[in-house]
Amino acid sequence: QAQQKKTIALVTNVAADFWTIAGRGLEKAQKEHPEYNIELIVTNEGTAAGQRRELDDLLVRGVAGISISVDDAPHATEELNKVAAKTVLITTDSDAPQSNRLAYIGTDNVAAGRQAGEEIKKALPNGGKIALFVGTMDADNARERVQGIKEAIAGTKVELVDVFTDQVDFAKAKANMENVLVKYPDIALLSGLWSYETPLIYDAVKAAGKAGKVKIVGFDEDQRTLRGISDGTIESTVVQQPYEFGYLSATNIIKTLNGDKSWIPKDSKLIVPTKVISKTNVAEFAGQMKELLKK
Amino acid sequence: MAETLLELSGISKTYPGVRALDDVNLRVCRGEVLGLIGENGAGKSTLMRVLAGVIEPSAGVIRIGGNEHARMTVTEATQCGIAFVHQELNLFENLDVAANVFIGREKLAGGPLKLVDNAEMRARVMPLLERLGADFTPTTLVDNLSIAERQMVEIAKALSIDARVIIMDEPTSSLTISETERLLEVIADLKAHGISVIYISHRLGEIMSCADRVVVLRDGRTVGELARDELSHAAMIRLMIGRDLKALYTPPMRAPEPGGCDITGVVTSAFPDRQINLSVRRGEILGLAGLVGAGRTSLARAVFGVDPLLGGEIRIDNTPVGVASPRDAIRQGIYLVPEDRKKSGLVLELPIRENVTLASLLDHARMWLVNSAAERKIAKDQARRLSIKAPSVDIEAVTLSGGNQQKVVLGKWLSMQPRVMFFDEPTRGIDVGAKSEIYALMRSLADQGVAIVMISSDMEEVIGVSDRVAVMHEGSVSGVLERDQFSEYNVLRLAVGHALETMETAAP
Amino acid sequence: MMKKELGLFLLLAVISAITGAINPAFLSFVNLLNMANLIGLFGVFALGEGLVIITGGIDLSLGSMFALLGVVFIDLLTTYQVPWPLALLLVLMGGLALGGIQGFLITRLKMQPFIVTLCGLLIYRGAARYYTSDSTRGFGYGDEASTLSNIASGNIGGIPNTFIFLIILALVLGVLLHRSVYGRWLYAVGKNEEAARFSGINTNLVIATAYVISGGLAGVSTVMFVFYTNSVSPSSFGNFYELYAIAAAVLGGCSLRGGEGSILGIVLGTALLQVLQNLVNILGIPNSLNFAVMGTVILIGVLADQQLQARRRRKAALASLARTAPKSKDSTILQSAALPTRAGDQA
Amino acid sequence: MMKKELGLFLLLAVISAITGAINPAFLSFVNLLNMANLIGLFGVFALGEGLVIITGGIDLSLGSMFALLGVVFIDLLTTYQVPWPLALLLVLMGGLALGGIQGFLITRLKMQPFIVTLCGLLIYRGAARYYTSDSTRGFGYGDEASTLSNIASGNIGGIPNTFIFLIILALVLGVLLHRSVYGRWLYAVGKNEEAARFSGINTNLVIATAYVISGGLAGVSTVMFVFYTNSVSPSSFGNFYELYAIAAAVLGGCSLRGGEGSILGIVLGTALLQVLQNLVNILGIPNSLNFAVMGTVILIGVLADQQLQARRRRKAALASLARTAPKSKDSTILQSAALPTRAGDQA
Ligand SMILES: Nc1ncnc2c1ncn2[C@@H]1O[C@H](COP(=O)(O)OP(=O)(O)OP(=O)(O)O)[C@@H](O)[C@H]1O
Ligand SMILES: Nc1ncnc2c1ncn2[C@@H]1O[C@H](COP(=O)(O)OP(=O)(O)OP(=O)(O)O)[C@@H](O)[C@H]1O
Ligand SMILES: [Mg+2]
Ligand SMILES: [Mg+2]
Repeated sequence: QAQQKKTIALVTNVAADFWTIAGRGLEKAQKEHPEYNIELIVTNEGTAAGQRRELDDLLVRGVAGISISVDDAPHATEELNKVAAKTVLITTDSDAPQSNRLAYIGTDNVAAGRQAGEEIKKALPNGGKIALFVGTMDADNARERVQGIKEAIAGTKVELVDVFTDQVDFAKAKANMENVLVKYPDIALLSGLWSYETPLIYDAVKAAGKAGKVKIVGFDEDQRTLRGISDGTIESTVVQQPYEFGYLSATNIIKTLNGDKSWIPKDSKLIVPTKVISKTNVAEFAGQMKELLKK
Repeated sequence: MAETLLELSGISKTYPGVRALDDVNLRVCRGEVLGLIGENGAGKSTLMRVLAGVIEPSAGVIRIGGNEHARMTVTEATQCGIAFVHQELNLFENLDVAANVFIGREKLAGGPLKLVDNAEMRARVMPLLERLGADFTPTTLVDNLSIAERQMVEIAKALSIDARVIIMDEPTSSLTISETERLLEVIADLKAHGISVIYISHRLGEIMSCADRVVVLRDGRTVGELARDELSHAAMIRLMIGRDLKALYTPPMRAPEPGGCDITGVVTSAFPDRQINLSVRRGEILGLAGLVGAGRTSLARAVFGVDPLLGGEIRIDNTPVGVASPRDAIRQGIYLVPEDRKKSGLVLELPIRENVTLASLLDHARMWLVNSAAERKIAKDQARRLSIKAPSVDIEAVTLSGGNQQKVVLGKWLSMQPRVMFFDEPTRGIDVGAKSEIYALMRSLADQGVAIVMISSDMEEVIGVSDRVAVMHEGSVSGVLERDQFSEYNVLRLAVGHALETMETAAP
Repeated sequence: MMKKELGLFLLLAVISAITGAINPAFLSFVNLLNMANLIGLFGVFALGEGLVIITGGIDLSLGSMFALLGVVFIDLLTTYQVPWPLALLLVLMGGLALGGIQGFLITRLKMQPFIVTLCGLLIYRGAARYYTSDSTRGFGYGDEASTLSNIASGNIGGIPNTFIFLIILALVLGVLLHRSVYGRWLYAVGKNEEAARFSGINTNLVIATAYVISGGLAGVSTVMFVFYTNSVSPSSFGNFYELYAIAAAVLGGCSLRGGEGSILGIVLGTALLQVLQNLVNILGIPNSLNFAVMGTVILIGVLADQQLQARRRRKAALASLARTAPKSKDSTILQSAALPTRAGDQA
Repeated sequence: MMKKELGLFLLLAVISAITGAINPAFLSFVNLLNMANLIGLFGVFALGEGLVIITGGIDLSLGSMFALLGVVFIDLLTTYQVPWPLALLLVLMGGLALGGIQGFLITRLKMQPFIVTLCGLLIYRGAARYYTSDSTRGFGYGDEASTLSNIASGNIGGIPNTFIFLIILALVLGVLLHRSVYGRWLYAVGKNEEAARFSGINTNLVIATAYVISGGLAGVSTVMFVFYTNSVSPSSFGNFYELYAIAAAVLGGCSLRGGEGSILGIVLGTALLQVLQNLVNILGIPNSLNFAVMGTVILIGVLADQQLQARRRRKAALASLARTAPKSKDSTILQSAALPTRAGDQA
């Protein structure tokens, strides 16, 4: 019977909490649209080849609509076009503008980077050395966030020493942070661009006894990141709204399937704005998150 | 000799495809040396493995000291005072001599920690090594020992058990005559202390000199028993192979010709400060004798290109040849039948066919593709010519008996064009029937004009087969004996580095 | 020899039949072609890995080679505008050269294959990342090498070229391994290197050649993967594909101890791994269980195969016992009697 | 035996001295403590891997075990509010049990260690991901197990507890491996399993125990890593840490053929790997070159060590030759005099 229902899938680029929250958005959409079968497909391999395999298999299963966080934006065009020809295809979180995808729903990562850059400037009014940490630099959102931060700090006394990558190995990430604290005794601020990095920075800075001396600006909404903001060790974090990604992806695909394309903006980019969470609004935000992640 | 120490009765053992033992009965008395002989594959080792608890018999009982066992474990056998010198060396190269001697029954200290008491074990091993005349210490790593030395470790292992019966399965197969002598003395000593020894050997001379009684196995069955006063080579051979062997050694059909292989000033890595001079003529079998570690194997390896030649020159038919690798040597017609056939002679898991053609495969190939028909024909020809006992040439070499494996190695070389052949211990662990076949093969090769060097530690063989005998001592040739000078005494004098007593010392 | 492969084939057939019964989409033409394509992509370098494993070695560097050769390849085509045949040639040569270096270190300098290729894994990956400063390389507008792209990722009558190429390659390597002198040497070296050397085989050359072939096939695979994904991310491209290759080879009957394995087995091993991944998606099994399903099926498959083979061997042994038992006795006597004369006329 | 370790130690010392000379921060107290902590974290499971490698096996499942045990551990503490000593015990038992299952499959069902642990890698990872629906588990407010957290990630007099624990463990395992009868048997089994069986050693038990120990240490490592990162992402936690462990063990002198290796060597191998990673950051070498530097140093280090050892062995051979040559002579003369009589009647 489930086979009769049309299926809509959201294909992620990696496995992460971020997508769990997006999944909650999907669940909300599912409740509103029980006539569809809405699935979250978590890619095993965070590689273009891995995603391509997922897409091919989804086509074989005959899904009606796909929302995907594209792993290799400029280069998956051909495959995406193939998918777009057979189903309703939108991108989310990570875009592929050259392809025939219908629209993009997600963050403007350069803007998010700029937002973080502003926070950094705020934290370091007199300038200082900063270091960035990210999983890999060949992910678009990583590059765009770095670009945004660089744009924001250009011309100030804030100096970026390096961007450290860790291949999503938590222990390696933490070792990187410890090493930076050793190598640059005068480091003023650390920033983690991916969700797991900010809490690790929080741990590393505290362990080194430099809480408060070395400032932290982060991305995303890990529980410990929020806790660090509450206790003042972390200045602020820039959060996306994956819940919205999920919900909007599903509902807009359904709209499209029903012939309604009016939701698509002119530049075909439906930007879900990022928010800055700092000490002032952290309690409220944490409450929301708890609500969302509750089963 | 009345008191029976242990008794095996009705023992059978079936392996997939083979009935290795078929209702065998064997009795061992206290303080006797029981010789156990038989052709390769007769079941000697299998019988002993049953006794030592290594394998489980399919039927039969083992009676020891009034107890009956349907089967035993290694530990039980050890507790019953049975010690076993395995034919296949069961040593651990990564451990030292003392650890090997006491493996599985370590001396412990430290109570519940079960720590190994190395000092105690070394102290206990030292006198055993002295008794055997070994020149290595308990702390030597077995990896650094030669095959012969490893065999001594196995013997020391057996002696270290407070044993009532010691099984020695071809303990001397790699030993040269002086170590063998030592061992025979030790056996006499054991016997004097009331310890029984079951002695397995293909060297009938040793059996003659130590056994009180000989039991002969054939095809898994007991076919006869000889008391001490009935012992003779001929009697033993008759029981073993079921008929008389006309002649163990085949005389040459023609005289040696000039040419052949001249080795001048050769230096090997084993003895970088010694030079070796040796020449062997076409059509002649040159026996190469010496004690363990005299450097004979090293010479063969260097001439065959396995080890680097540190100096000197090799000429064949007066033309110098370069041998940087076995491939070069083979191209020049220099072949080696290596000492350790399982390790260096054969790829055990490959079929006979592929082993026979391994060295000459390119000759049976068109455009690098193997011509299977030609290959099979070559292999079958060799199998027939060497009378290799196997159901087909497609069975794996690992299933063959030692003698037949050796023949496969020979087949590999005989399918090509030898000019000079080195045989390193060609009959080690091989029964008397197969020995005579191999001797005949060597002789016929010589008669075809091949120059043959036979390295051997078996004195009877050296004297029986060779046309001349060269003796090595500590890395160089200490003398060469012509046929009329052949005697064990002369060989031994040269082997320990003395000159011959007679005036005409090693002339050529 | 063929029994192992037959077992694997049966396992594949059973799995496919069950999956097809649950969801017919699995056996749909499109899906089969998708799988064929992936089998082609992964099979090519698994074959090279298999050859190396037969020598008793291992090649851990394949995935990193893909990354290094991949970024170089795309750069040659896009940044340097090198004509595609030349770029292709250079990448192949690059693969052969890397394989050659590894082979040299292993055979000449007698280093352990595990260490050499582990260092290869680290060095090539690092080089690729440094060379690109960690940025993804891709074809801007995809027309730099459309001919080659069509060859590498196109199809003939619907059948993906990668799969066709794998079949051709398997046939060629099958002849090389199972029919040629080199193949015979490879098995001999893998089983007993010393005995092979004593038979005049240049064992170093034989082993090094296996690494060179593996490197060359890695070059080919690089090109195929590049046109499959159209871009190369230096830090993740091909990550741990060597494990797939090793798993495929081992599943297919290669022993890590060397001297065992067949081309057909490796191809079937690759196919099994791909089918398993595909069926997880097709059956809509939660993606997170993908690995677990794969692991379980492999474990059960190998176990079943092993039990079956053990039983067959026991049966065969009993049968041969019945056959040979009476023979062995008198044959020895006959032969030994005939011997002296026969030995005589060899002269 | 100790020469290998000495070589490794020298390599470490040379690298450290050079790095320290270039950037004194490398030798700063804080950095040394950071490194000590990482060496502790990675050393514990490398020791277990080393034991398995000495048996001639391999354990590919460690990283996945961390993920599975890690998420279970955090869940026990946070979701189920289990008291920490019980949670710790359960995780250790879990590690021992997984190791035991692998040991059982390998020794009783005679499966290849590579296959069994590869399937373990896949299954545990899959189970961890399925169990958590791919979401990261962490200590929300970190006070669920502050006592244990303090033990696992704290320090005594500045020295990280992980490092202290590694040292204690290394001493215990050093005694076990190098002094106890179990260790003796482990080496024997690794070198020649059949001969060990013939010597009355219960080889299956010895081998299975190594896997059990490795599993148990994986449990310990899990706890230490959990408190190092304070969260576990089931899909990436511990990914490919088994490769680190294997590399550390092999660098430290373990041979994948079994029967070789030492506890000190494994610890030094781990240390070398961690120092290499640290120096890349400290020297400000581009992050992307991290891997390449590591690979190159390992390659050169192993090569140099090998050349040195070969030279030493050659010298030792010459020396021993000089030593033994005079002895053998006279001992034999005595015997030969006695000989002719007995030899005579062999005719
Ligand atoms: N593990 C085994 N599996 C199968 N067959 C075996 C096994 N061990 C021995 N055999 C067979 O049992 C028979 C007896 O072998 P055994 O080793 O006892 O002979 P042997 O008298 O010791 O010979 P040799 O003089 O060559 O040592 C042979 O046919 C042999 O092939
Ligand atoms: N490559 C080598 N380097 C150093 N020493 C070696 C080498 N090869 C052999 N030796 C040693 O040189 C000596 C001569 O060994 P070789 O094997 O040539 O003697 P052998 O006369 O054939 O004795 P055996 O009867 O044991 O075979 C032995 O002590 C051996 O351990
Ligand atoms: Mg025997
Ligand atoms: Mg020798």
